[in-house]
Amino acid sequence: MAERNPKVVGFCCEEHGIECANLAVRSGKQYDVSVRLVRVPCTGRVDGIHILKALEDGADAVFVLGCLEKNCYYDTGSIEGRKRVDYVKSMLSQVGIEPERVEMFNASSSMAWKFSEIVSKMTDVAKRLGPIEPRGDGQ
Amino acid sequence: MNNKVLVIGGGPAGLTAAQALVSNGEEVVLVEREDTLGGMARELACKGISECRNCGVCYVIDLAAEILRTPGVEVLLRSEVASVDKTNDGFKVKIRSSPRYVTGSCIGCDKCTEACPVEGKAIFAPTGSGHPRAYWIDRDRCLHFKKAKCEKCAEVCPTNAINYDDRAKNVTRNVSRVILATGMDPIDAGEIPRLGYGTIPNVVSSVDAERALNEKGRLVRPSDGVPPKKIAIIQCVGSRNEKAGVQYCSKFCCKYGTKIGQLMIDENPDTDLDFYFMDLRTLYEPQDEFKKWADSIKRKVEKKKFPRVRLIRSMPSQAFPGDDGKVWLRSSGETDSEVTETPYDLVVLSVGMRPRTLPEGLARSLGLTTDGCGFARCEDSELRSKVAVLGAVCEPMDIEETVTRAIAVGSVTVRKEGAT
Amino acid sequence: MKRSIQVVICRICSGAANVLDTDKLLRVASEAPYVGSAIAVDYACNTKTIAQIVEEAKDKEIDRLLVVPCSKNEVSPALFQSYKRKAKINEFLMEAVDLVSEVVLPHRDEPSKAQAKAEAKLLAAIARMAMLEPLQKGSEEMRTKNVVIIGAGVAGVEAAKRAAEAGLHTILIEKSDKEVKAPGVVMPRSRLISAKGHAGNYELTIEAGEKMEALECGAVIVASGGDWSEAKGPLVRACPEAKPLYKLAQELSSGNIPKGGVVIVDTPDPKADTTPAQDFAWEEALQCAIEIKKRESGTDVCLMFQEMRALGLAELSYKEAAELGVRFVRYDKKRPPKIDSKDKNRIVVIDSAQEQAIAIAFECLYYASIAPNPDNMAIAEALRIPMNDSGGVRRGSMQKGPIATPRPGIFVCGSAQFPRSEEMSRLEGRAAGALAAQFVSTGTVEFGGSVAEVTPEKCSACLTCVRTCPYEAPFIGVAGKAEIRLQLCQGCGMCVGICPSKAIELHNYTDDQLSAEVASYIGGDF
Amino acid sequence: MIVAERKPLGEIAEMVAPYQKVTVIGCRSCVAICLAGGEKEVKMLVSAMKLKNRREGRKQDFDGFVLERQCEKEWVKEVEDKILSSDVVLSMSCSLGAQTIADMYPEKIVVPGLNTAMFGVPEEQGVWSEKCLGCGDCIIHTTGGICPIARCAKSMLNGPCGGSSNGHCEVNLDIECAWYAIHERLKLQGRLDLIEMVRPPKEWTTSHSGGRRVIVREDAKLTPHQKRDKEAVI
Repeated sequence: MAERNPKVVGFCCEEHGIECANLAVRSGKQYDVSVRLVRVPCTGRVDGIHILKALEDGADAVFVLGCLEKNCYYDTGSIEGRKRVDYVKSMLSQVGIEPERVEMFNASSSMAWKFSEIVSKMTDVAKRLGPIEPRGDGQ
Repeated sequence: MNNKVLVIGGGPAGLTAAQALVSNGEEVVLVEREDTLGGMARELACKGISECRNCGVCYVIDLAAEILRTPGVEVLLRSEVASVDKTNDGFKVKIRSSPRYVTGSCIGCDKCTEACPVEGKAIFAPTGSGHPRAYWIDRDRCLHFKKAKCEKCAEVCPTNAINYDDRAKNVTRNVSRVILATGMDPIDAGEIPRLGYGTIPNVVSSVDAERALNEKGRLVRPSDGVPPKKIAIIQCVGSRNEKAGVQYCSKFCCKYGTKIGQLMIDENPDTDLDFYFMDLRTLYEPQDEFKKWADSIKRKVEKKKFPRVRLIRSMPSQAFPGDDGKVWLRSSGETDSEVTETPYDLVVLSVGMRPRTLPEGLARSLGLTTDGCGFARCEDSELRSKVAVLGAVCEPMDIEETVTRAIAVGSVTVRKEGAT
Repeated sequence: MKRSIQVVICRICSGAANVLDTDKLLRVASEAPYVGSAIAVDYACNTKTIAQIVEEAKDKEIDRLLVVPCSKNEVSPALFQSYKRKAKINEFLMEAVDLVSEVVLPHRDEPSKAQAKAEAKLLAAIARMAMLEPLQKGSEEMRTKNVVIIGAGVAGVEAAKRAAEAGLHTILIEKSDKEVKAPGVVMPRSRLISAKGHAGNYELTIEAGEKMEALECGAVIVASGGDWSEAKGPLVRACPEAKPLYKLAQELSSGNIPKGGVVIVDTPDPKADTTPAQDFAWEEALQCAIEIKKRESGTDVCLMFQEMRALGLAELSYKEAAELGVRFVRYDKKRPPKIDSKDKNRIVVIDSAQEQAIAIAFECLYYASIAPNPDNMAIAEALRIPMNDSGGVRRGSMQKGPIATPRPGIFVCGSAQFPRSEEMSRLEGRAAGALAAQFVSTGTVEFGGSVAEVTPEKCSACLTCVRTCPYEAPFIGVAGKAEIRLQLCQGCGMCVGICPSKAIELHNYTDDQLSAEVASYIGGDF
Repeated sequence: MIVAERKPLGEIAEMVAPYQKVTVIGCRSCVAICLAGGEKEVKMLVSAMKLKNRREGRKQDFDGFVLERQCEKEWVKEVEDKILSSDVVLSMSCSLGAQTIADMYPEKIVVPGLNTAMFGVPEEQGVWSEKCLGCGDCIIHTTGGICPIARCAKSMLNGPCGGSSNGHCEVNLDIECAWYAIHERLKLQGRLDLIEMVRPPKEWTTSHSGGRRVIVREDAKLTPHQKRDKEAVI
């Protein structure tokens, strides 16, 4: 089978999420091209549906990046975000899909290193697990 | 009427003051000596992993970026105040700003640094997480300005951001008031030789630790790059220390010391931490919070629980190197005088601070004096309504307190708030 | 709905480092659905160019703009403004795609892939843009220039002074009837009962003496302070004569010095089992100790504490006190000091420094703890703001500054948050005053725009949104369905994400818009 | 309200496995409020099922929508064609909704997506607790407003039993002893005499033991003459 490009989707909050990403790239950090960042006002806006839908549309891994808990611009948004992600993970494990395809992360706008770490972690997951398709020889 | 205000220093205090002033409809001239805004905060690490630990670093970094795009603030980087002269409605300020030689279209790809032939490089990345994110050239080192006329960086730069024709500028501004926020200098841990900083590779200062954590998010042993299994953090290095000529307590060390400790433990669950301190002076949290946390961290070995964090109320007397990069600390017990020696993979020295020393001329023309500990005051009866001293240059304080003071002072007709 | 997007690509910026082929980008854009005009320019920031762009927009009857500048924050504002003014285009139908920080910088070493990603990103942005709807912002006059300050302590009074300096009308609410020197109105023997409204126009109900009063204000400052009086705990039970430290300070300022030994203990409740997070007023305690020793060097003074938190320059007082012969005894929480059962004027404790039991005779016992103010609960309840673990009022995200609560227009200063030194309280007071002034002197509050809206037909009135929103914007209206108070909604979308009936949408971040963007972005293969 | 819980997705998948066209029907009533079967859950379930099928290389079409109240024929009728055109109906409602559909379309296979758990009240967001068994003969006026049938593990009418240990139930120390609570409540109301009162064995025929219950309100019931559609009462 032809080498397929991995696909990672990252929902980043407009406050610290995106700021963290920008500081990272503006500090010369590069990351895998397969990562697609999508802005949301706050990770509290992210709905399990978006995450599952992204996987349906062909994403191999999805991460949600929000403010540090207790420092969320909208006070409790990133805590909500984490709960949604955990719920989706539980659903995935019930349908036999690796829950580690979906992760929640928190970062602050001054954490350039963390963004590169997050994306490399998720791209590794995407590459390791590959697309969601029948496992070889029915295992 | 002239409503410009000169802010000297682009750290937490200066930035916050600038923002407060602008939102009060005043104009600001912000003079920063370094290449980026953010001051100390540029090289401090965010202490959170998934939860915020209130270090305030991100606040300053965001602010630095914001100030750069705030109309009404004239930011002069790599600049120093050359002279200040009283005028009838304020001051005439002469500022000398050195050229950066790199334009805003720099994308920080670091190709130039790779290309730079100079030993120890002549073109540098913006410091820490400060803003703007543009590189800068040190004229004194750069070969272009010597005979060689070297242009290697310009050749490799993908965005043609190198501009050798950039010239030093002498800027003159008339301002009504001056806010001095030149901040502090961390104490050089080398001043206390017995703790082995500079001589023992795996003894690092908190400044190094913060820098490493801010860049890589990990703290490893300098000797072999291995994550440490057993760490010691020693508080009050330099602070509360007659010998170092620092009688005062630097106030924020307990805060960052404890938080660095917590960060290390959170990051790798198999690390042990010994926390050496004299008094636990964690800011704005219950006096037993850190102790409670320390008690809660246990390792389970066959159903038995062992503490992983020990709080030791003692100042180690001596550090000496052991084999395979170990550092031994000799310390006497809290109460008994029995001396123990313990090996560590990594020792972090929480250094205190000294106020940045003021240039003679500047101090004189602004009527600034320093107290016994070197903290700046403005006692001059006539000037004190026009000159304010903010931030760690007037008293030890952490980011949070600095910001609060700056909001309080920056946004009103200046009065010397602060030092008791 | 007619949709015609104008895509403006800044060659210089997005072409940076020759990673992207802007002409190809342009071609891709112009072939995309709903794109009415696609142009590439040099320097989208230059005024002449902007004029030309706007002209193009006008004669092509463009109704939405997508610009590809260097960075969201630097170029676009100028363009957006003139676009809004001249081309009369709704501000919510203009967006910038930050290709530089999302594609150029992170992928500069693999241009071909970067190009593909840039195209996908652009198409995704276009797909999203095509689905956006024009939104209106509302604004409301602030009815008053009032700032209400709860608590006339050090912090409260400073806040009042500062706000008054900025020409605001301040109203101090003080529960006691102590004399207060502060500008504006001071309401003695009064407390906050309830609060309605929103930032800029809060309506408070105050119980002043016997009667209830309605108060309108633009901002509220919580300066309820710590609690010195409320002393619970074993030490006070055993020695009822024990007094809070501020009594000693008063004594000293009025010139009398306590006869006989003085013991200042950090808290009457060393185990902290009755009151949460008490903190030691170290600065004040040291000052008092020094004062006594200076005047009456014969008097025995002893400070008893778990941690001597002589922060910053207070360390100097610590040293001075020690030199003056003040006795310092550090004890362990697990082995707290006790009043001698036989002699009520002796306190016994195990000195952790010497590891030995000692007994100290005293004439007067003071405790220097500042407990959280028990009123905080009621205040927080009334203002609908959260509290912290220490029983104080919790501040919001540090991004909003150290003294702002999560609720806009409500600030907290001094020991209301956590025990503060007197000086720090004063400063926080001024800061809070300054911020409140800044906020109220704008005179108007904006709201609306990209906020949440309920589809009543779908709403099950399950209250989930009401319980989840940190700003209490949703409520169940007369129709028995959820509604959003526009003035309170901050547009975070938490209610949208959690609504079990999908009855709420966040304008310009609707499920469809997000999914469309994501789907099209994933669609690209690179 | 009726509180339900979503079945494990694996179990649901097994039930619908044999069928090609699956129609998922949620309900905006109780099950939406207890976050088990509203539109959000339906959408997430459909999406998760599609993923499962992709992972297992199975083809199956899922289609999901939500009714105002699935236990009412009128609402169900609105989506009749969708139901009829499907091979199986996966009801994301309490079993009442599922059975309504099953009874209306006897030839259709209807499978439950939720386990109907109890009559419960939301104690706080995300926490529901059982407080009624629907015994059909309410006595809480004699028990300080606390139902011993539902809240006592043994449904004792004259409690507490010997297993009550300082306020907790012997069956599970995490649940409070209903009769302890009743005692406290009555003490508060100064009606402790009611504790003494011996309650005779209960008429269980009003409960399920009397067979399936049907409640009729003649004054509300439409006469045959009034009825527009002449369907049989189930």
